Amino acid sequence: MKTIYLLIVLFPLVGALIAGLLGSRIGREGAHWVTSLSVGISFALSLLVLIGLMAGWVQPFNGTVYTWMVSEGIRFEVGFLVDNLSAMMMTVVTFVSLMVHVYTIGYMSHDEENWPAGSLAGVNAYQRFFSYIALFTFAMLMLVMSNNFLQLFFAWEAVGLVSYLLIGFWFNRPTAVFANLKAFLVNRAGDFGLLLGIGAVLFYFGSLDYVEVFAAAEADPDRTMSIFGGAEWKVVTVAGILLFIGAMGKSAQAPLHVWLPDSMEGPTPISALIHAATMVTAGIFLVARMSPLYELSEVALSFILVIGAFTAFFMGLIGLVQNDIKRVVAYSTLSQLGYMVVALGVSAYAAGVFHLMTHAFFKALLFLGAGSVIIAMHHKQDMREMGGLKQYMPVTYWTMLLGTLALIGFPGFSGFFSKDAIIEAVHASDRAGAGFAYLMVLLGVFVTALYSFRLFFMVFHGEGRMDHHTREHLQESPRVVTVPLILLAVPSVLIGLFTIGPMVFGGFFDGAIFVHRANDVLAYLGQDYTGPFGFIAHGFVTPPLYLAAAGVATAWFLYIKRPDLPPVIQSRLRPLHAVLENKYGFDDLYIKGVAGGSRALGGFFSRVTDARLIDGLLVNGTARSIGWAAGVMRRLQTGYLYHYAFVMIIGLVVMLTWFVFGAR
Amino acid sequence: MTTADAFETPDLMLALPEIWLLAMACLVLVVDLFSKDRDHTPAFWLTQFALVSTAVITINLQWGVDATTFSGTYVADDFGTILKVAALGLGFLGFAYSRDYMRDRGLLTGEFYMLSLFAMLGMLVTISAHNLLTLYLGVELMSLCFYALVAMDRDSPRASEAAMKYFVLGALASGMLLYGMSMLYGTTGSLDLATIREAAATLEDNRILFLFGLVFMVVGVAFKFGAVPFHMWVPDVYHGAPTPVTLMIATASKVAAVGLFLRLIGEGLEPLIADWQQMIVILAVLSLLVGNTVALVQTNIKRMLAYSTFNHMGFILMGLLAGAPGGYGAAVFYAVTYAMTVAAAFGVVLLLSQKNFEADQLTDFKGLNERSPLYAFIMLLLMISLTGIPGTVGFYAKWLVLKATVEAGFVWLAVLAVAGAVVGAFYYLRIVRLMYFDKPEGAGPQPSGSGGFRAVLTLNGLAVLALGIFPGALVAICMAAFAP
Amino acid sequence: MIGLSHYLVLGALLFALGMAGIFLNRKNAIVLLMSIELILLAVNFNFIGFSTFMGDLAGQVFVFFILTVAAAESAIGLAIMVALFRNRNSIDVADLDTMKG
Amino acid sequence: MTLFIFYCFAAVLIFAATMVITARNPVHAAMYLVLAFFNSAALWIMAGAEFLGIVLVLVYVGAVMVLFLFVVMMLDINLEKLREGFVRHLYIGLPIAVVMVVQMLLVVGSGIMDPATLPSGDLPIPEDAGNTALLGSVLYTVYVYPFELAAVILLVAIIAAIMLTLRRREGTKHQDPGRQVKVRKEDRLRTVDLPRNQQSGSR
Repeated sequence: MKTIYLLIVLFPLVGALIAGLLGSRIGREGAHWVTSLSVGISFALSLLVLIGLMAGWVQPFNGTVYTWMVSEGIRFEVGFLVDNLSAMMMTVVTFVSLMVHVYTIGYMSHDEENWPAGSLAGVNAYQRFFSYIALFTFAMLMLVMSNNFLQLFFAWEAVGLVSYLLIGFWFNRPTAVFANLKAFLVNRAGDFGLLLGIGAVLFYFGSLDYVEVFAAAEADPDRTMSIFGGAEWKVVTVAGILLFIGAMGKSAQAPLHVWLPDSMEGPTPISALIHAATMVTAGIFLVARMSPLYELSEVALSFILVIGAFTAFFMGLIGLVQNDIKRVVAYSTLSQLGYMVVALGVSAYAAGVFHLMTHAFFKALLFLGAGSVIIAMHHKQDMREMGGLKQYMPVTYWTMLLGTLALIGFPGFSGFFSKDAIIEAVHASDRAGAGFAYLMVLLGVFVTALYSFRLFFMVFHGEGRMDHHTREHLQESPRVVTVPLILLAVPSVLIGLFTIGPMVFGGFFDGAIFVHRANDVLAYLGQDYTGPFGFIAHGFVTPPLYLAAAGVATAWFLYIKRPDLPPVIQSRLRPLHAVLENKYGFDDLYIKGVAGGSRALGGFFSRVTDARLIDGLLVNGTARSIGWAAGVMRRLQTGYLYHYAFVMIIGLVVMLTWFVFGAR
Repeated sequence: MTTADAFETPDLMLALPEIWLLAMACLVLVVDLFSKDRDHTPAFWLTQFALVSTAVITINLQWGVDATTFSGTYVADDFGTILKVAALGLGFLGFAYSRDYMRDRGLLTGEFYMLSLFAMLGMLVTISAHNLLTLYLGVELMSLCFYALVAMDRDSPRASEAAMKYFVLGALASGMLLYGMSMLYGTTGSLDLATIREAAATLEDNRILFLFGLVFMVVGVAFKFGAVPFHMWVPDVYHGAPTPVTLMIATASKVAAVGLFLRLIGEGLEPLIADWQQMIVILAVLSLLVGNTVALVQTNIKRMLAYSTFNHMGFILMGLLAGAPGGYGAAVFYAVTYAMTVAAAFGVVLLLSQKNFEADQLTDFKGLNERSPLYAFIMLLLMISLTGIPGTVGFYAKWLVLKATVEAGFVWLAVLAVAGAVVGAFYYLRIVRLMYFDKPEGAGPQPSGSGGFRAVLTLNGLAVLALGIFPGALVAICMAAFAP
Repeated sequence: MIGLSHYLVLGALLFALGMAGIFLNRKNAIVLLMSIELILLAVNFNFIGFSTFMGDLAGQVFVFFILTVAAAESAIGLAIMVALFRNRNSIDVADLDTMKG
Repeated sequence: MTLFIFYCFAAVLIFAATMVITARNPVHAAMYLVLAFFNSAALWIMAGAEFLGIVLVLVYVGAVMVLFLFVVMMLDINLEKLREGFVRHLYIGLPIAVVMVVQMLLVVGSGIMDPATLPSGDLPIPEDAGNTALLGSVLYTVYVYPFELAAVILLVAIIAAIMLTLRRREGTKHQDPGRQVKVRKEDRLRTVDLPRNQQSGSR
């Protein structure tokens, strides 16, 4: 089996190397064939492994492939841990990647138009793009298959690196370069946490191997360490929070989320693959993988819960006021990632990973659908210039509809199962912060439905607002674009129905995810679980379904029935906002109030949280203070010899005072 | 220690590396005098032969040995062997990279080879010194050669300015080192490091006086490292000196500084680790803090490398202050691999320099990938290694040092160092971005240089890569040298 | 009777004067070289003082070598200064500021 | 009595050293440095280091200081410019200098250096031997390795000084004794046949 695992990983790498190094020789055709084929083989093998694991003729594998160094009992090695969790991830990653490969053939076919004429960098950009996404697939596989922290960190940085490369793919655009830099800087903060977390694990548990670390943590769960003064912290809490800070960076949780919307500067296939389906879920995967560690620390889990809940609701709100089609989907991704994190926070790891999987399918679908619209609109992304596209693009329309329904949790669709499972789990949990989280995720359902259908109606219904030239050329996208849409629509609709039983309430993740008996909300819910249709029936007596319906209805009312209303609401923003705060006013006012208030809040958060607070205080603030320090230090380097000598002598005097006279 | 009456004839064979190198340096002096070759080719080959042969002799005669000769003023042991071979190897790289550059600027003279060889000799003497006197003479021999080499480009105002600053501050630092040594002599009654070590272990009287001298000595040693706040000379000297000389100061002399520290403080004052450890902590902290911030705003790559040096010196000092064999081994590993990496980085700068053109601005690296994928790739390797990204030798060196620091109980220092390394990633990776993503203004400098230069540089780059993949052997050697 | 402290205090004063000469002097590079001589002289006083009061010859040997190195050092220092003067026509320390930051 | 003489020399020494760093004219500074060296030599001789005292005078005053003066004269320094600003920067430098002096004096002058607490050295000085002979005997035995190194340092100083200052200018006239010795008659002397009719033709 080891050979198969190696092949799964190595095929995309070889594909990437061929496309990257021999790009000019094998041409465009060669590049997309070789990478698609290699990822396809990986997908087939991953699927084989997953089926084998489920059927029982493959045993979970945990072993070393290559040992880099052994230093005083600590092993640095490359190794694989393949169990149900990683096999599921491998299958999802390779499947979405394969779809994106095929889709890219269509999306990037006219890429040379994106480069200035005569640009050297534009030559072979097509091949380079395929090389990058295959390389990303390799790195992501290494990440999910890792059995130790070192390889995890390695792959973590590698997926990050490819992500920066792809965000800045059109590096002749200043906005792309800025987004690239922003992603890099924000991820630095996260990676610092991850690195410290790994350091803490290594120092206190003396190993980098997952299994050994879990065993060591389990053996002595109450070990404490002191940081800053005398305060004693549980080691698992500190390590857990630090590792989660790493996850926050990659999975774009507030306040480290700011890079993800900007990352939409990258080509759309990348948004689908990296910034929706796979890489950003690495943080979710990390926490799920570390479940034996997190189960030992209530504090760390509560922290995770609160962060996730905050992200889930407030990022959704911002989605309401965006006009760029990709940004709406991006904020939706942030919000959905928040849902997953909430699930982790209440120890419902299985539900979180389940949502990860369903989300990977329907969000990739939505992004690719958005990309299809963008192709038709000649790379215009502003929704205010769209409308009425339904008649021109039927395939895109129907697949997008399915994706949107899955996202808002239409009963029976995959998103319904995963989101409801999370909401129920939060409801059932008694962890600190669960009450707040429950409120947030419930409200989030309404907001999700509202922004999703706002997008849908603005793009596909109503009258077309595009200019004449664009309208004349509107047409359905080519086959390479629509086929992946259809292929992704199938699991978006169906996969929840078939897998919720084993994955959430069954024993699919036994041995891969560990939940403490007292925390196991899913087992508690599982007592009432009677099958997927029972779950749907149950859905009709819980609030989320009605909240979603209300959201759709609001969107319909505002954007189909009375499209003249949103600008009015916008102009009357302030008084309506005040009314909302006083909780007065029903009827017509109420509907307008909620929608308008939501928009107002969204605008507020878009401005404050996103732009001023985060950018100003954290990102730019840090950069500015470092710049300031550099300026001061730099001014000390005056160039004058006597100043240099003077600094030396001050150093000497200070050291004399400290050590000779301080010592007495 | 022996007195004059009980004098024994020294074991000259044990000190053969230094004797051989001195003889070869004199041979270069004579041969170059009578050679008519305008490019000083015989001097070049003789110099390279001298370095290689000395390295071979050192390994054969001194590895696995632990003995003193010349009445205890000279010592041969394992870690000395490592440092000497490293210094000689770095010298070899320096000469290999500098020939075209020096020829283009009319600086390719016999004196360049001679003074550099004498500087190497000074390093060897320092590393092998077992007496305050030889230690001082070794350091001075090295420093005096460097002062002169920095000023070598006589027509460059910048070079003579740099030399003047280097000379005055260096002499001041030597004065402090000497002042400290005099206090050490007064409190222990000996110049011999073994005797000093014994006396230090039982030191009771005049402890204040000893501490007083210790501060001065630490300052003197810190200057050679370029540790903050005794660092002010570094950027100006790196910037003003001819690049090949900068290369030598940035690489081989740092290795010698580690030797100086290990002999004088690590070995001679080992019983008093509690006293000097705190001083080194301060130097390490300041070095970690200052270098990174200022490096961020540099536009000249030589100055940027100078500021980034402080960060690396902070790491080396962290390893040294950890004290235990693990810390020393880590520091030696760090110093050797860092010097190797930086040598190659300067090699790339030299490769891009042409007649009447110094490729020392960061903008000169724009779009290097389109002009020369191989050297862009090598530079990429070097930069990610200096950053300390896992999988490279830089990561491994940092890891060893951090481990030793944590084991010595300085967790907060390790955290600070990691934070510094994260910030440091930014300016190293900026070069990568320039090379791969930016477009040059105009044509941009093309790589030049002879085949031999390119071959050695490529090998140097690949060696950094290889050490990243297989660091085990070198780590084992470094650790074995300090094993009790 | 002359004590050891006498020599050490004298050494300390000379050392301080030498250092002050380096960082207080803003004009003349030659005085910098002379200040370095003063610093070395101070160290020599320490060694000779210890040597005398310990009845040990090693200190005097050290002084012998310091004198030798100091001579070589001033030769090189003066040579650098000559080169500097030829380039800039000035040995004003305050002019040495083309590299900074 | 010896104490009095010590104080006399020491006072002059400190005065001379102070003048070295404050004198405006570099020639004066050099002369004060010479004075400082003379006083030091006297003090060393009082401490029993006769050889070193003499070497200080011979080598330092005789050679190094002459070199200093030579350079000062040669460089044709603008003295007017050098007279400016020394005092106006004192307000920040001086406190640090004072702190340092106080600290150093506190340590070395506090009387903690009781000679009885000094360790015994490695190379005890016998009562009957001469200082010079003693130094000579250890230099070539125990300290032969440093001695050789000192020789190398002097060699480096020679090479460096020549490299930095020697200029071979284009167009300068100089003799080459080798070529003068090797010269042959044919190189310098050309015999020409002068036809006789030319003379008559010019008449």
